[in-house]
Order: sequence, then C-alpha cells, then structure tokens
Amino acid sequence: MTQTYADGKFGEYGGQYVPEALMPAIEELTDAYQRYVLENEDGFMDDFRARLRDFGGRPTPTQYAERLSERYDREVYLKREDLLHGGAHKLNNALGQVLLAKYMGKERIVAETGAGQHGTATAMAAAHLDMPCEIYMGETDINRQRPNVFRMRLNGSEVNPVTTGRGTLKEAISETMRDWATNVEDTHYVIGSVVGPHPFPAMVRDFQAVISEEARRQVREKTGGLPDSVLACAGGGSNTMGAFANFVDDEGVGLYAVEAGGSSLDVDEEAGVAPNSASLSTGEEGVLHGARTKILQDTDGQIMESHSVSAGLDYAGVGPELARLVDDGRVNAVNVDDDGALEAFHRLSQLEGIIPALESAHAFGYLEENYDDLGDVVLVNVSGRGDKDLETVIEETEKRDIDAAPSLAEFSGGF
Amino acid sequence: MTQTYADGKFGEYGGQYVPEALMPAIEELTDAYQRYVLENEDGFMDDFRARLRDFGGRPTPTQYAERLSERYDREVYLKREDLLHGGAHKLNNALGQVLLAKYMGKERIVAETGAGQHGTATAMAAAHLDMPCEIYMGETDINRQRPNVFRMRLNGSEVNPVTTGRGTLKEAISETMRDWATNVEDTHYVIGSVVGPHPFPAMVRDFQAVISEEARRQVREKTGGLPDSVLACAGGGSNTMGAFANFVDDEGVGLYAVEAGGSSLDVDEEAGVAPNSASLSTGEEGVLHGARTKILQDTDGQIMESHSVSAGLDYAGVGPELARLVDDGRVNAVNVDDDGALEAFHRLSQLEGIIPALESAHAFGYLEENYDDLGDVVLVNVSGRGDKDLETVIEETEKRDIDAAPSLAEFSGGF
Amino acid sequence: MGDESENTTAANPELAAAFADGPAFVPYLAAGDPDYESSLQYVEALERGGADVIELGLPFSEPIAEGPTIQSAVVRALEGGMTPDRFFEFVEDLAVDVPLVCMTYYNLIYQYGDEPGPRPFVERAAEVGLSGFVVPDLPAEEADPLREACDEFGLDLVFIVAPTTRGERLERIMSQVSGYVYVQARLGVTGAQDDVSGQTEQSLDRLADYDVPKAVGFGIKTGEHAERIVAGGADGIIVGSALVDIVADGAKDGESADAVAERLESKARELKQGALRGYDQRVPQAEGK
Amino acid sequence: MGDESENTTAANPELAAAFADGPAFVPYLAAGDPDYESSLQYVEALERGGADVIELGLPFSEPIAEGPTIQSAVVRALEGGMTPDRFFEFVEDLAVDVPLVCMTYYNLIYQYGDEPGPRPFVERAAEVGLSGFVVPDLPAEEADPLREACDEFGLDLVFIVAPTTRGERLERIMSQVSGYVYVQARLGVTGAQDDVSGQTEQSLDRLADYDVPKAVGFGIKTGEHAERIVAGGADGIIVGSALVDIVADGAKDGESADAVAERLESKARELKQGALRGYDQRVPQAEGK
Ligand SMILES: Cc1ncc(COP(=O)(O)O)c(C=O)c1O
Ligand SMILES: Cc1ncc(COP(=O)(O)O)c(C=O)c1O
Repeated sequence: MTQTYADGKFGEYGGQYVPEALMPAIEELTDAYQRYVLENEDGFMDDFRARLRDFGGRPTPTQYAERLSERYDREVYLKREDLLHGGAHKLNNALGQVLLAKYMGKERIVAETGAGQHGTATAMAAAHLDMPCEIYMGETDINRQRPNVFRMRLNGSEVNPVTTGRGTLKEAISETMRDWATNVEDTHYVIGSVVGPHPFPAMVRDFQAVISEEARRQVREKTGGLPDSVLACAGGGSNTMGAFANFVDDEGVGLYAVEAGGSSLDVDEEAGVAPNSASLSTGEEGVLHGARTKILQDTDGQIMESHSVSAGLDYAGVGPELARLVDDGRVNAVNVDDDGALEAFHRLSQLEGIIPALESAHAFGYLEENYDDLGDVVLVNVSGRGDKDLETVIEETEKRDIDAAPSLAEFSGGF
Repeated sequence: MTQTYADGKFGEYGGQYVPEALMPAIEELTDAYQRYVLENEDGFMDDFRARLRDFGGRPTPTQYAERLSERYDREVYLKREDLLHGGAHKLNNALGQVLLAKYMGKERIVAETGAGQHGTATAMAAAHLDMPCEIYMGETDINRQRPNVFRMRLNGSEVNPVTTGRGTLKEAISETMRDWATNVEDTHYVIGSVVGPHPFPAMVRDFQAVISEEARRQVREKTGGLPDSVLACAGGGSNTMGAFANFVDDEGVGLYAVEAGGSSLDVDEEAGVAPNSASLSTGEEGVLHGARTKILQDTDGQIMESHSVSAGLDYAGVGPELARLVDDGRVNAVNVDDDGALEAFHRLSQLEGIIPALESAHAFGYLEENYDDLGDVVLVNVSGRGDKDLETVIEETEKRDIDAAPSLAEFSGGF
Repeated sequence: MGDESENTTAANPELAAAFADGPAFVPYLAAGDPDYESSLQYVEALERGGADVIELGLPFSEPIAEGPTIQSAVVRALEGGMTPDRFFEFVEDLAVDVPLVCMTYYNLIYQYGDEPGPRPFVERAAEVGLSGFVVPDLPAEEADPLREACDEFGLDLVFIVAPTTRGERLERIMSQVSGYVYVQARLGVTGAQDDVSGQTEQSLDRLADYDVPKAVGFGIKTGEHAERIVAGGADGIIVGSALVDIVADGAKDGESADAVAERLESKARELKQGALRGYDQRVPQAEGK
Repeated sequence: MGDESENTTAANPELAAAFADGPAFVPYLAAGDPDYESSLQYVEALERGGADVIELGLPFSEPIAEGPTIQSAVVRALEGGMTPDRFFEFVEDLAVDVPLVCMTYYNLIYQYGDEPGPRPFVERAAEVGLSGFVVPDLPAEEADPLREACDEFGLDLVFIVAPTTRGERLERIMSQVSGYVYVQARLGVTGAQDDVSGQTEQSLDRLADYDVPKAVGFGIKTGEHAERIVAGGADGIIVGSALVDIVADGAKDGESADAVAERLESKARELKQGALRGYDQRVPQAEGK
C-alpha cells in the first residue's frame, strides 16, 4: 500500500486548492477519512468490504488469458473489474464514498460524470444506501450518453445538465464543486477519480486499492509469485492507482499507466486543444480542480480541451499521486492512440470473449506493442466492460481499416 | 440435486422427439454428458468450475436486500446472476456446453437466440474457447435487438437471420435444429435452456445448478438456515431449475416458478396467439422441439405465438422437468403480467440500485403481490441485468402510469 | 418384441404391393398448399404422372426437419386453413387409387381427439383410408404408442433411416418399421439438390439384409437422379421439394391450377421414367440376388 | 509566523487607504469582457461611479468559484483574446486612480513567466501597478509562496472568509491576509441575489476582533443591499454579478459601449450611495468602538 501523506501532498503534487467555503467540508472529510477509512471506526471498512462483496460482486477474478498468453508467448492475467456491479471499477469508489457520507451524517450526494460511468455507479450506490443524489453532466455528454443518463434516472438520481463551456467532464466537475460550495453543510461530493483536493486522491485510491489487494493474492495463488508488470489505463487514474497500490512496494514489479494518446501527442496551442489525454506523458505541472498535478494546459496556464476515443479517459488532469510516482520513476507513463485502442478492443473481444471498455482497451494496446519488454507474467486491469461503447465502436471502426474487426457493414450508421 | 433419469424422462415429460439424423448425435451427447458431466472424466467438471470462476466471475453473491426487506417486513435475499459475465445466468450453460463440445472433439458450435442473451453468452464462451460459432436469430428479433447482434459479431460469431414464420425464437430453434441435422458430425448445438431432447434438459440444469448450490450455502451462512421460499422467473426455465435444483429435496422450501402473464392469460385460438408465455400455468401437454412438456398450443396441437414484455420469457414451451415438478406439486407455477413486471423493474432499480432484466423483474412482481405467503426468508434469483431492456422499458413505461417510475419524458421515443 | 417384429412389414398389404413389381415412385405434397381445391388437383396429377404411393403432408407449425421449400409449403397450407380435420376430409375428397401416407409431426397426432395419445388420430386415419404414417420427429425410442395404434388399425409406420443410423439403432428401427423404410439420402433437411449424395449407396448397403422396401429420399430432383438411385439398388424414390417448387412457383406467379397440375404431372412422369430406366439397368443384379 | 502576521495588513498603503474614511465600494469586472476596448471604458466608468478599489478579473478557463453570470463573462473575455500578458497591458492602459486588485485562479499565477511559481506574475503585477490579489482557489494552507512574493514586491493578498470559516482556520487566514478581507456573504458561488444573507452578520461578528477592513461580497445587487450591509458593520462592499449583468445585457443586445458604460456608472453610483447611507446609520456605533 502506498503511503498516506498527512498533509495531503505527494511531493509537490496534491494539496487543497479550493474555495474557502469548501475548506471546512474538506477538513471534516479529512477527519472522517482518517477515522472511518484508516482507523475503521464504527467498523466502517468492514461494512464497506461486506457491501463490496454482496452488492458489488467482489472479489472479481484474476483470469489467465489463454489466447493472449499464446499470442504474446508469456503469461497474461486479466483483473476482471468489468464484472463489478455497474460494469466498471467505478463502484469501488462510489460505494465507499456514499457509505462514508452516510457515516458522516450527510443527507445528500452530488457527483459529476463525463461518459456516465461514475454517475451510474454513484446512482447505484446512492439507491442502495437510500441517499438522495444529483449528478452533474455536461449537455454534450448527456446527448452522447443517453443510455447512461437513463440508468441514473432509473436508479432515482437527478441528472443536472451543465451548459457552460463545451458541456463535458471538465465543466461538470467545476459545476459540482459549485453545488458543493453552496450546500456544503449537508452534502457530500462524490468525486469520480483520484483527483481533486486532499483527501480525495488518497481516499479514492484506498477504496480502489482492493483491486490490487485481490490481484496480488490471486496472481500469487496462480503463479506462486508476483507479476513482472502491471498495466492499467489512466484517465484520472483511479483504476490505475487501484491496480498499482499494493504493488508499489514490490520493486520488481513494473507499473505501466497507459494514457490516451488520442489522435496525436501534439498540441494545438492556438485552438487550446490537445488531441490526446496524456497528462502524465505530455502535461505540465499546474493546479486544476483542487490539486497540483500534471495537466494539459497552454503556456498561459489555461486548461486545454483534451481528446480520446474513450470518453472516460478524456480529461486534462490526472491524480497527483500518479504524477509523483511517475516523477519518482516508479510508474512508467506510456500511451496508446485511438487506433491502437480500437484494434485492441476488437482483439480482446474476439480472442477472449471479453468486450472491454474502450478505456481498458488502451492497456491492451500497450501490451500488443510492447509485450517483449513486459516480462514473463503480465497483469492487465480490465477496468470495465464495453457495452457502453458499442455506438462509438461502430462509428470509429467505420473510419478505419482494422484487421481484427469483423465486418460491421450492417451496423453502418449505428443501431 | 434433482435426479437424473437414465431414460431422459421426467414422468411422462421429456424424451427425444427429434429427426432420426440427430439421434446418433444425441446418443453421443448423452454418453458425453454421462462421462464428462456426471462422472467428471478427464476432470471436465473441474475445468468447467475453474472457468466459471475465473472467466465467468463465480461465485456470484447472495445479497441481503435492505430496502426490500424493510418493505416486505421479512428477510429478502437476492442471488445476483446479473453479475455473471455477459449479464445473465446464461453463461453457466453456454460455457458448460461449449466446453463439453470441445471435450467431445467437435469443431463447430451452433445456437439459437431470441432476445440475444443466450446468443451473446454462447458467442463469449465460443471466443473464450476458440470455437467457430454460428447463431441463428429470427429476423424480427435481429431488428429489435441490434446491440446484442453487434456483441455476438464482436466476439467473432456469425449471426444467421431466420426469415421463416414470425422470425422469432421458435423459428430460430427450429432452424438451428436443421443446421445441426445437416452438420451433425462436427457440430454441437448449444441449446439455450432446459428444453429440447434429452440429455439437454438434465444437462443444462446441471450446468445451471451452481446457482442454487452457491445460494443454498450463502443463505445458510447468512441466516443459519434455509430460505422459506425461492422465486425465479421461468421462460424455458434454466435459471429456474438452476435456482431450484439444490432445494428440491428440502421439502420445507417453497419453490415458485414465475411465468410471464403477458397482457392476459386468455388465449386467442382463432389467431393462434397466447398473449402470455405461461406454459406451466396454462399450457397443455404436447411435443415441441424434441421433448414432451407443457406447451401453448391450440386444440389441434399447432404451437401458438406467445407474448411477454420480456423477450427472454417469450416462448411457447418450458423445460420438461419443471412440468413434472409442477404436476408433482413440488414447484408452484405462478405468473405476473407485463404491468407487474414493469413496476417491479422500476421498484428494484430505485430501491436497491440494481436494474434487473425484465425477465427477472417478474419474480419481484410476484414478491410484491404475495410476500405475505412466502415466509420469513425469501430468496429471489436476479437472473440478469436490465441494460439490454432500456429501450423496451422506455416504450412500455410510456404506455402506462407507473407510480414507481421516474419521469422519463425526455426519453420519449427512445434514445 | 418378437411378435411386433413379425407383423411389422405386413400391417397393410397396399404399401407392400406398391413396391412389389418395379421401382415405386413416392411423391410428396403438403395437403392444402396453396389452397384446398388446387391441392386436390395437384395430388391427383401426381397419380396420373405415375405415383405408386403418395406422401401427403399435414402441416405443423414447427416443421423442424424441413428445408425452406417445404417450410414455405407448410406456411401456405396453414394460411389456407389446413387443420387435421380438414386433412382427413381432404383425403376423403381425393380421387386417387394409390396408397396414401400421412407425413406429419407427432404433436398433431398426439393432440387429436378426446383422449390424449395417438389412437384417435390413427383410428380416424384408418376410417378415411390412409395407409400409413411418416413422423419425422418420432424416433423409434418414442414410437411404441403410435406403433400399437397402427397395429390395432392395420396401418403402416414408416421410419426414416439416416446416413448416421448404424448398429443397434438401425436394428431397433428395422424392428419397428412397416410399409417401407425411408432412406435419407444425405444429412440435413429436405430440399432439392443438384447431385445425389454418395451417402446413399452406403445406406443401402447397410440395409441390404433387411427384407423391407427401401425408398430413398432427400434431394432427388430430376429423372436422372431417380435413374441413378434406383440403379444403385433403391426400391423406390421419394420426391418432395422438386414438386413443391412447382406448386410454389405457380402460387407466386398466379398460374392457373390446371397449368400447375400439368407441370406436376409431367415432372412426375420424368421422375417415374427415370426410376424405371434405373430399374432396367439393375435387373440382372436384382435377379441375381 | 510572528513576522508575517505583523506585516500582513501593511503591505500596500493604497488598499488600506481606500478603506480609511468611509465605506469602500469595491466593484468587480472581468478584464476584456466582452472586448478589450469596451472593457477599458467600463472599468473607467466604475471609477466615475465612485469605486474605491476595483477588482479586475483575469479570466481562467475553469472558474470553479463563480456562478453562471461571471462564468459567462469569463467565456466572453477569453473569446475576446484576454491572456495574462494582455491583462497586464490592460492594467497599464487603464486611466484610473483607484487601487486595482487582480482576481484570478492560482494556475495562471503559477504558470506565468519562465520560472515555476508565483514570483514572476507578482513581479509583473507590481510593475504595472496592481495593488493586490484575490485568488479564490488558494486557501491559506497553500498560500505561502504567493504570500512571500507579495511581501517581496509590496502587494496585498486578500483572502476570502466564508460563513463556514471558524476557529483555527479563521486565525490562519487572518494571519495571512492583507489589504482587506473578503467576507463571503453566504455559501455558494458568486451571483446577484434578491436578499441579503443573515450569515453576513455572524461573519462580521466573528471578525470583529481583527483589525483589517472587512469587505462583504457575494450577492449584493442594489443600493439597499449595500446600505443594509454597511449599516450592519461592513467596511466595504464588493459587487460583481450585478455589474457583469449590465455588461452581459449590453453584449447581448448590441448596445454601444458608451451606453453600457453609462449604465455601469449609474449602477455604481447607486451602490456607493447605498453604502454611504448605511455608513451614516452606524456612525455613532463605529465611533463608539
Ligand atoms: C471503464 C473505465 N476505465 C477507466 C476509466 C478512467 O478513469 P480512471 O483513470 O479514474 O480509472 C473510466 C472512466 O470513466 C472508465 O469508465
Ligand atoms: C435474464 C434472463 N432471465 C431469464 C431468461 C429466461 O430463460 P430461462 O427461463 O431459461 O432462465 C432469460 C432468457 O433470455 C434471460 O435473459
């Protein structure tokens, strides 16, 4: 397990860059994190673990991937977070935070969502724990992800459209912070990744760390040892830190955070657009959404629009602890572009009978291109399932010539 | 565990009513079932169990449902088959059969599918086990269930449209039998439920019996005893037999097979249409798709078109073993109509943060209406998740006035 | 069992007679396809064309053993109002002298009449003068009740022998069969094919020792097919899809029933002539046996 | 810490002076909203309307503490080409005498110039004559580097005190603040409100013992609001959204910059007059202190 830094700093990264109105709430949360999460007060962590098991479906398996292992001539294992309730690792965190809010006596939950995965996970957790919940979502995203909006509504959550800016994740986070600043006394903000002000990055990591806690034990049971490398995609970095946390102290285990290379690693400063989401690889230190971290910004410090074929990686920042681990040389920041991710999506679907989230497909894209450098035993985190991505896959596959893809002519133009 | 009848009969039900060309294949399969499944030859069952665990995500949890328990003032437990890989119990059977085909040296898989759940499960299993796979699906169903067709294609399966008749499940089964009869030497037919000629009903039950094997142990761990009743929806009856199998000998445990009452239990003989799929409750003994069982038929013996708001229950037959258990008084054949199922769908989504398949919602509809008769501890099988049903839910909710439903005006007309 | 096996091939003298001198031509049509009246005419045309036995299909909603051609015939006949009762009327209304065999699926036989089981159906079949049954979804293992009813009313029960049928199964079937044995020429479902399967010869070889007429079916389409198959040792040929195709074309193109009937008759003649030519070729051999 | 705490409120004589006699009216506008030239005119109009200090927003792409009104202003200003460098030019181009405070988010301050950290930004701010900063996403805990640079160049660092700020946190902020303290009138984000929050009084009470000017902001919209708040003990009022609304309306309706400037001036006058009326009401009390 990585350390908890009492001051909320990971080297120069992290911190609490938030409006004053939020500071008391953040202090209250820091205290609750300390007591309930770190010290298991009132049996919080036991309750959390039990709910993760019975409601969430943990432990998820670590599967030996026969055909990938054959293809790459080494042992490839898959950590199957796609099997978690809701279809992605997101529930680990959402359930932890909603439960914590309940222990803290909060009466209302707000959350932001981009593609809708964190929103749906939060809505599920909120329904399960009987907490009123409002989700902020950019209007553009709402139009792109209507089935996810519908799922949140089915679970009884309100979905509030955010119309500022491009109407995507970045704006939704800002707007949720505003709601929190307004209703801070009875409301908890369930942030969706290891980002934001302390204690969020540490706390979200701790909720997600169950991934590597299980995987480390499972790989050991299967191989008698540890993996040589662990691969996980990185957007904000929550599945990443979850997959890495319990391996950080195992110095022989290579850790690979696979970011979205998008269509290019170049940046259009003029337009304020980075056609990728590779904050760890190409970003610069700065302050965004409450923390100092690596971010995609222009030379003035304005935040850039990011891009990725996978909505869940499409974010201009990244968790501060990951930034630190990369600077320390402990984590390798690598990236895979849209093409590589799409190919990997089709490959995994056909070879293993697992349709991965496009986010997760990035990790498999890296495996395809670099397996020779990854040692004998490779663990890849399947952060989520791809059912949410089917429309995108049709659209994006049509634009390309992908060997691994089946002929999809009959789906031209969507369902 | 219920008995295996050496002659493939459950009382007068069951048998092997198939074209002569298939009989040798069926004898070969019967022999393979005996050796691999019942006698664990070559460690088949160990292999199957290991794959169910690592690839499928077993065991699935049995969850205490807090809010339903409160609502009904008794302990309600949910067996969470919605968390299985693919989103439904279907994989238990598909994986078992594709693996068996592999052990038998078959080189090709065919399967039928209605709503696409069995087809997607089979396509996943076939990809996982590297078996070429063709799925027959009625043209009407293809048009209604395009995302599922797409998933099968992604997993590398061919999807063959069936244009005869109404182009739905019944026709797809007939067509798959024809393919099997043509290619019987190298092909295995992965049937999707506890129906068809012996040994399918017994074999599919044995593959699905893991549901009640786990649930029985899990309920015991949580309550120290057995449930007073077990509820499962019944289409063909595979999740049903899976949920019941290990409780059949526990005479104190009430077993409820909840069929689709559709829009009415009445039948339009003239039009050859039964606006329900309640074969156990209203069907008559007859021979369909290789077995003698209860079926929806007119007085001449022509099979009727069935109906249910949930495509997966929409079938004119039912497993012969269930027919027998109902005749014996061991299983209660009950039903819930479309309205009750939709209401239950919304209720579970909001109260528990679980969006169930419309099929599974029928079991919850029965719970709502009859909880007082079900004893202190009720186990409900959540056979699958509802993501596949979102379009249908919008359409059908709009037609009705459902208290439990959120306002869905913005989704009017679909996504 | 000994009893049964003795009476099997002798239930009905008519069917045996049809195979007695020369090869039997056994055409199939779905009764009521595309309508009652035309269908009567079509069946009668088959007799004029030389049919020795006629297999009459009683349409069932789930014809799992049929290919697309006969499936469509079944749909047309059902839409035309064909039912088991109408079927029996149809048989009564037919003006043909050759023996008629009812081909249908077991559920219709099982459901007919007031008491469950096949007896009422067989009783009625006997009344209207049917000679026997072919039931594609009823293997020998499940056939006892129907076999008994057939014995009671003196009807034949024809079984299908597939290319995959061997050993014990073959014996079981051959001990139950009566009238003739339907030799399935190749794997798969019904449907006209462009060449004749090599599986046929092997099947006939396996059946050589059984003393029951062997009629080969599945995929026979032309006089030449018929010739080759009979030359190869078949006692008869069963032809369905190639004839149903003519009915289907007629229905599609709105042809008059007379014209369709004429084409059926001439197709029947072609097939019968082919069979006769084939028989001529093997006469020495057959006599040698 | 003792050192810092001593020099805090005395970094820049100008800001202190602005609060010295009578209540200070502190209006806010986003620099460059909706374009550079108009914006210059608008800021100058505020001075004419009676501004004692002007808060000038340097627009940041993620204004997490702002409500919709100021968010829109930020978008307009960014689309109008505002950048940190242009902002400093803007300040140089402005013909106003009152002290100017730069309101922006920390990332822009941190990124400016060649070396990382706030020093280059503060240095340049001092060059162009700015008097201080308000940085809504920089709590006292993270403020040391900026505080140091401000001390080095003699600028003030204004902190926001929220209704939720109590005890230790309040002390920490008050030990860092200089110029004036921005008393947030109610929870939430910026935006004009129809009534004045009761939370204001409690905040002022909590701050009574600290010897630094207290300017109240968030939601002040009319002269009457201003009056009530100053009567309640505020040393100044900060008004943003109510003024930005005027700029927004002008931009939407295509009004001339002159017309908008005139309306801004008169709104400023209304607010200033309100503040003065409020001050009159409490003079005896204030003197009693
Ligand atoms: C399946 C999946 N994987 C990964 C991510 C990226 O988030 P993070 O980097 O925080 O794990 C998302 C975000 O939506 C996701 O849905
Ligand atoms: C989720 C789910 N439940 C139940 C069923 C009904 O099948 P069975 O009765 O065989 O369990 C289906 C069939 O598609 C299904 O998808």
